[in-house]
Amino acid sequence: MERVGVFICHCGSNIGAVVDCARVAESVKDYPGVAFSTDYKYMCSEPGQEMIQNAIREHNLNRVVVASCSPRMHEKTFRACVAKAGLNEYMFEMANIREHCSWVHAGRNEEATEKAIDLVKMAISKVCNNEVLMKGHAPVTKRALVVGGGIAGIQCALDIANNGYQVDILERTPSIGGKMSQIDKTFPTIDCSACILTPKMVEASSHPNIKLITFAELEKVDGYVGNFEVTIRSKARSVDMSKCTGCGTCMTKCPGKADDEFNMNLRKRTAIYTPFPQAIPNKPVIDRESCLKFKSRKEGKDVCGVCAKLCPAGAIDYEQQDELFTERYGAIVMATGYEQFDHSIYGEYGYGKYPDVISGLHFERLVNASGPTQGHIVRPSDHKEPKTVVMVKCVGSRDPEHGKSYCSRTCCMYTAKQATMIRDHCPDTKVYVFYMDVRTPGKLYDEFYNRTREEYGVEYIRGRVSKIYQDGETLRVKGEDTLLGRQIEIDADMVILANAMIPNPDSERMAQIVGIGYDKDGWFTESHPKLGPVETHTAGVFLAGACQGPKDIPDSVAQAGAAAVKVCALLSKDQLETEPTVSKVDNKLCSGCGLCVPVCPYKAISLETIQERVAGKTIERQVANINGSLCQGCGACTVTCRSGAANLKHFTNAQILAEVDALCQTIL
Amino acid sequence: MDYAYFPGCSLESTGIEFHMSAKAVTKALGINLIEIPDWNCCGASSAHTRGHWISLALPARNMAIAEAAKLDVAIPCAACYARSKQVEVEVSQSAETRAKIEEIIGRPYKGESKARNLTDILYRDLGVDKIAAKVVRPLDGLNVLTYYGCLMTRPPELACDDVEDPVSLDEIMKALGANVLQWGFKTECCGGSLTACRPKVGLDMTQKILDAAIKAGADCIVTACPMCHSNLDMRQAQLAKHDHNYHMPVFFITEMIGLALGMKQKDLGVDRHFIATEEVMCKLEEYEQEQIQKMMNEGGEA
Amino acid sequence: MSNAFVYNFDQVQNEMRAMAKELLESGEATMVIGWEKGALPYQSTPVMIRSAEDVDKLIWDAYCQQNLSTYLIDYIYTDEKVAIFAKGCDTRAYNRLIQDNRIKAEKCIVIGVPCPGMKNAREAARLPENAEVPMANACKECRYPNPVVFDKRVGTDVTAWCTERDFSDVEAIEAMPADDKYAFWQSQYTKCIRCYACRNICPACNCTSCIFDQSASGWCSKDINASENQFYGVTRAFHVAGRCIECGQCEMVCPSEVPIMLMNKKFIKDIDSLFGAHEAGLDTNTPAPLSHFSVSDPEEFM
Amino acid sequence: MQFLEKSKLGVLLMQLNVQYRLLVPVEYKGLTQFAPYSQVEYGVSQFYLDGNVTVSPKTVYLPQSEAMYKFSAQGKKLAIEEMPALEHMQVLFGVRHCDTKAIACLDKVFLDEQFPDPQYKDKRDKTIVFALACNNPKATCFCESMGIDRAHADNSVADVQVYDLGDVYGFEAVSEKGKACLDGLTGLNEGASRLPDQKPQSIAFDAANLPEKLKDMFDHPIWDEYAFKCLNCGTCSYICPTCHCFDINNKMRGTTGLKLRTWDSCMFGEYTQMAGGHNPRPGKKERVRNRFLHKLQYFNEKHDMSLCVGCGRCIAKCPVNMDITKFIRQVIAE
Amino acid sequence: MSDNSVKTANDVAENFEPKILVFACNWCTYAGADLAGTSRLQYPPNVRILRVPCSCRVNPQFVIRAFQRGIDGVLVAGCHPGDCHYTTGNYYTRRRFLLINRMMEYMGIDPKRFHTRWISGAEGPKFQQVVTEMIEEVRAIGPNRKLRDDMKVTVNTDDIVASVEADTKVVADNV
Repeated sequence: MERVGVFICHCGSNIGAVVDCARVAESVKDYPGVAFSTDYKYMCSEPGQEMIQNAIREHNLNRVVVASCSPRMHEKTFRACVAKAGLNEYMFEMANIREHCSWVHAGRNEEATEKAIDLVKMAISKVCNNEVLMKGHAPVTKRALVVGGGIAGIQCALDIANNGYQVDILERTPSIGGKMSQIDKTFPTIDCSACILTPKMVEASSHPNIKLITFAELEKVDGYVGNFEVTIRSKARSVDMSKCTGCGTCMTKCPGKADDEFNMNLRKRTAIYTPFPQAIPNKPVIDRESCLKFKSRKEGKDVCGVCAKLCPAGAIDYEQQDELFTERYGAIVMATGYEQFDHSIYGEYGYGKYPDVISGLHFERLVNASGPTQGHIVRPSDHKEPKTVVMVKCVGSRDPEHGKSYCSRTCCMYTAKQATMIRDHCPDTKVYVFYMDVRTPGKLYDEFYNRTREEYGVEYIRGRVSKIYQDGETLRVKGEDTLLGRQIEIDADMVILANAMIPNPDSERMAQIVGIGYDKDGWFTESHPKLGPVETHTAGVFLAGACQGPKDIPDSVAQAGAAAVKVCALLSKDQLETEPTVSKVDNKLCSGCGLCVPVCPYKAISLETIQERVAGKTIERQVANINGSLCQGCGACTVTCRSGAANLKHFTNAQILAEVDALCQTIL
Repeated sequence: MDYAYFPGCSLESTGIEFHMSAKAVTKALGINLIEIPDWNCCGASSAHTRGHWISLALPARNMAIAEAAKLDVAIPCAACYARSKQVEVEVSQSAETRAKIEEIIGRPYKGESKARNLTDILYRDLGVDKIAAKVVRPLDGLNVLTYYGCLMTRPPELACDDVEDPVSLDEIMKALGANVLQWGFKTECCGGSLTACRPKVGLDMTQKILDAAIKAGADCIVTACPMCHSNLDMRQAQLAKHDHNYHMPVFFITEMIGLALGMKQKDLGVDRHFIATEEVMCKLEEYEQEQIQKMMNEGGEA
Repeated sequence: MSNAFVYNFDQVQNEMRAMAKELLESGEATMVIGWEKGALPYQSTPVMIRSAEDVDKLIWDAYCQQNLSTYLIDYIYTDEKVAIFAKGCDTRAYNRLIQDNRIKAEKCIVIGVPCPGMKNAREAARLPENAEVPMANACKECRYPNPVVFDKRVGTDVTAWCTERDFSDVEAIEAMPADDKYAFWQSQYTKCIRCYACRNICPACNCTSCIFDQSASGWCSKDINASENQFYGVTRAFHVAGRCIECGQCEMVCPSEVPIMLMNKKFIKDIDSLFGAHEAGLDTNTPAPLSHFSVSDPEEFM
Repeated sequence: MQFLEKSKLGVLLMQLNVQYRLLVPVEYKGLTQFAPYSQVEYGVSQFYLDGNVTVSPKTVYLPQSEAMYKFSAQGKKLAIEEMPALEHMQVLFGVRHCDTKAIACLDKVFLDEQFPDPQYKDKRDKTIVFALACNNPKATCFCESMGIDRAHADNSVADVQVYDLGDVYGFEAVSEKGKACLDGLTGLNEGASRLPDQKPQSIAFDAANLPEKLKDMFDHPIWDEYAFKCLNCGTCSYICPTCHCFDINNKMRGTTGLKLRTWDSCMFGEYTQMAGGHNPRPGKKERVRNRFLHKLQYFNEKHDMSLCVGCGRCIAKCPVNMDITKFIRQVIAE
Repeated sequence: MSDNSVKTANDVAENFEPKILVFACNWCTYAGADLAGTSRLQYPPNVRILRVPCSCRVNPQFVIRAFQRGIDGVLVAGCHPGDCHYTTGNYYTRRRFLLINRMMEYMGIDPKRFHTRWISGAEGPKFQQVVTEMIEEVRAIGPNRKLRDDMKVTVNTDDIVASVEADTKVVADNV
């Protein structure tokens, strides 16, 4: 006999201001199955939860409905609450009368209350059909995978490894290090990026629990939390890692030439190369696009082979092919980082037409000691020291028309840092910065910005730049100074554009492979913007660093640590609780037609042979069998199954039909 | 490719060479221009100062005639293009404007036939490779600067090319083989009517453009607006009085295409400019000779 | 022209009897299921022959419509070896049951019989004794009169008299306005007395327990009105969508003469146009359209 | 006997329809059944006398789906609301004697002395039956073999006996109700009574000692031979005039609902499905055997009349053309 | 005709408030509706949202059941193909509802009454817009009287055919 307890929450004024909660509680008092109905200001609060628990005992309720906010928010909270009072946590339903009712029908109180009553009736009808469900258990592979070898990936891997768990770092480029390895100095302390990064890289490469899988990509992810089966494509390096000692002689004589992406194409590199001197693993890779041998093979010839001849360890292997291998993991951390916004769409800034208009990362390579200019700040066009430098901020950021609508958070600080470094290296160079706003949201950030203006004499002009064009030797920058209210033109020797941050261009494909959400700009979607920044909606997949949204190094490292703790929490369990809301087949109804087998995305359904006594004889027949731990509860099989044999627990056909009937408009 | 053709007043008077070269070039490139019968002035430079409805009604009448014949309208002059585009956009966006306009001009106009700038037709509809295919006398070695002015690129809703960084003239000139230089004055204002009523301000703007062109080392400037052409071409003599002697030839885009297609200067009206265009012509011939010369001796050896 | 004239029923009938006798005497089959003459000239009824002498009960005429494959389901748990005679559509029904895992091939012997197209028994009941009885609706559009799968066969293949389906009746309804369409279906389904003959005869409706036999499941009440009958009608059509072998038996056996095939043919038409032509039951490995998908399915829900 | 020209039948029916709620046999889009005469007036359906209707007049007394009472929950209490009785008297015109005999069988079940069924009784009392003598039976008819006189009403169901005498119709009151009804009609003129000549039936056999024969045939192999072809659909039991099994279920709308009585059929699996999964009649053989025996043996033993009235509907409409007469003849010949 | 005769079209003209049922997939559309809530995007209160794990859990029989219960419009909404939390769920939804939407139109139900749309967790405004548009469209064409399962109290031999004609006359949808 159903004895339902209904609890209507005011949520302070969020619901109470629009929905007449008392009337809702009153009107469902006599609804079939309801034994107790009340309302309270804050159901999710301590006293609120106690009220539920007392009501369960007093009125011996065997089902509870809470009408408050979205179940995506507090379903776990209330399930734990009813469980404490001895009620099975799945004998509980929520009605969303906040996000779906009071907040979206402000001012229409009467109709909102009617709607709330309907939603509560739906929840009551559904809960009357709920069954007691117990959480299942699934084994956990005590091993984590970090996708992306930037600072976030490295830090997360280190934190996991230091907790005693095996972790693999999967990096697409030949070496870990990511964007930070391209940066010269970091704000706000201007300490050298390589000095703080390379120790971490070495620590990661030498850590017993960490395995580096570089020059490899994510191919396919199957399975579920605790039991991911990840297929990785290890791209052909044409160098046998076991033999190569990293001596580098091959790189000295290689005739192949290609643009050095690491140095933002400011110089050339050899076909067989390591991205940067401190690369880890410090073993070269052959770029088959620019290697003379591979290019000639395309035309049927076979030339060069210098590196193979020179290599003392005989490590060069031209026949190496991509290989796919599968690995099992318990948790995955996405740390795929960011990319610089391609500002060539701003034709008016002359990118690509004028060599002296460069981006922030270009400047980092110029000012970096191991960069193409050995750290001398010179103009790419004629390698002369620039006397006036103009820096333009928000290129692509905060521009819904052509660029990205969001603020990229880090440009203000690295522009200030770069301005300081220019003034430091060439004291008599004049630096102008065009800005809309200066955002310094961190510790010691604003002090750093003020020092840039006061001590280093950087000229900040509040206004946008409308056009940059080559005017003889110099670049004429036309802009405006909104504080003085006049147009302004500066003849600059070099212009540095502070480009927006965008996610890794491959982020959407990887999100679909791993099965997590992403927003319209391609950033991975966290489970909750405030309360779950490092988790995703897919259990077992976590986020670290800029892949979740524009952020600087301190935030990335902090997030990496957070993600690591979540992973360790997951791996610390020998067994994982699996949601019981999975599909189950009723053998009596199943005719073994197998239509459901191909439908299951997790291949959880297989045809099993069972024995049965029919009319006095034991017979064998085939029925569908759903592996409860593989099934994730999507319900595709329940619709394909004509006889209703496959039913999704907690979302059964009877429950959904009851919810539809609760809205009944027809009259008898 | 059929279009209704609206020359506008300038192309019958100061910009006659734009009209002549436009007719010649479009015929050669297979674009059929059917002049709108009994077209009236689009009220470009002054109508909108007298009143909003008159400034819309004037171009609306021409567009309505073209719409009756179910043709889009090819308009070489940037000013006429801007006026016609505005009435097309306003009529198709609001029913009352359409009703009022239809009442004034006494004929139906739904805004379905589109106002199209001739340069935009050449660049987008025809395509540069079709033009390149027809080039007989490539303009190699000629350093040109393209000048768009205001009305082809502003305001954004009416513009026929990118507001900040227009490319249609550049691409056409490249297709003709010319060497297109870079400068910052593609979309700066040439002074417009200010060169007449407020010479001090207007001439200063024209001068800045000419100075930049000389600095960039251009042989000539290419434009697609009769007003800009007259300001840049005609005013050079006036500027000469202030001890600068300017000699920067200014061409229309259609003249350039005509020359590349091997047409005679007289037919294109190139000889009607204020600033003589001989240097550019003989530079082309010289270059041509060199080419023939080179081919001769290469030919000789092979 | 129904090609019954060319087709020699008696000759095939004798072959059937001989085949049955041979199978029973050799013990290859413990039972042969065919048709025998029913109470009326336009009625033939299934018959089970166990001994060789009774083979003469077997007849073969233009009214042997019942699909015998569904009977095989009753014997998969016995050690009977059942031989059945199967027309073109019956063999497709056999494939349907094999693919749905409801019968085991090793327990059945399918004797293929090329079919000239059965006569419309319902019309025959209305027409006077010796009138010319038209062919059954489904048989008019039959494209597979010859058996698509068989262990043994009798008779010689006939040439199919139709190459593609005729959706004119479906299109006629699609063209009707919404209210007329609803009135049509409502009046048809009001006649339905929910006897489930259409479900029990259908080879695609082969579930051990149908949702309409589980009144406790709450899917459909046992109340008889147009709404619940339509729920039954459209739900069954959806369940057999992509799996229906178009034998037309549902329509033939309905005591209220509800045009059930009009619903099935609508799904068939849409599946063909949306997901590519699909013929159910031609083999046992083509997956059912609704139990797989294609990434490039038409997108209408953006 | 009173006579009426055939052409005047429409007028007579109009009169009846004014005084009573007249139900006549109609054909509507292929389905023949009894329906209000107003439908024929509206031209929705066509008057159909040339053969027996597919759906028997059983629907008049035992509708396929009928509400027994309406219940609603007010707070914790339950309120029951009885269904109203028939507002006005009905006339059922054109019932043939196989169907009147069938109604007599239903009377045995529903008008039991101790527990008469109120709704059935209400309908029976308020309905005047005009029985029609059946001149040209269909090829599937075998009512005479089941001991039914096609011309005379030998049971308590018919109130008026109508004869189709070629050019005129003959009316003969049988019961008081019938006489009162006929008196209320005009246009009928008195005359000497005569009987229509009736064509013989093609199927004929003597079913007298059928029940005894069937007594010891429970495990006879004949059942396999017949039952194997049955599809267990409900066609025969739903269109059979004497099948009267029904199921009680309810239909809810929030807190109000209707207690429904709907037809059910012993051929359906769910009919004998018991809690716990057991089904005493799991297969076709048991169900076909049960249906035949109930019709031809069990009913006789209890009420001394056969539950099969030989209307032949099941022979006409069975999807697999099962023929009960062939079975009966085979049993007789045993 | 029984006592609870179906409302005739004209007595409903002005104050008709349609009731729309939305089957929302938990990971995308339900989250989109939540986002519409947190961003306070207002829309008329005619919508009732029913949460399902994935749009592929929605059985077309639920949609027909909704119309039987007198609901005026049904929206089935899920993640955009490719974004499904269960990777392939919404591809099956697409196949099923491409078919069943055409069948419902074929049965005479006004296509404005049933929609299938992809609404992601980030598309709060799109949820608001789709829902508001649907409510206005359904309000314009009045209550749905097709497929309604109003219990006809069969007092006497109120035979089936009579109810057909009564229904057909009354049922003209946009009379």
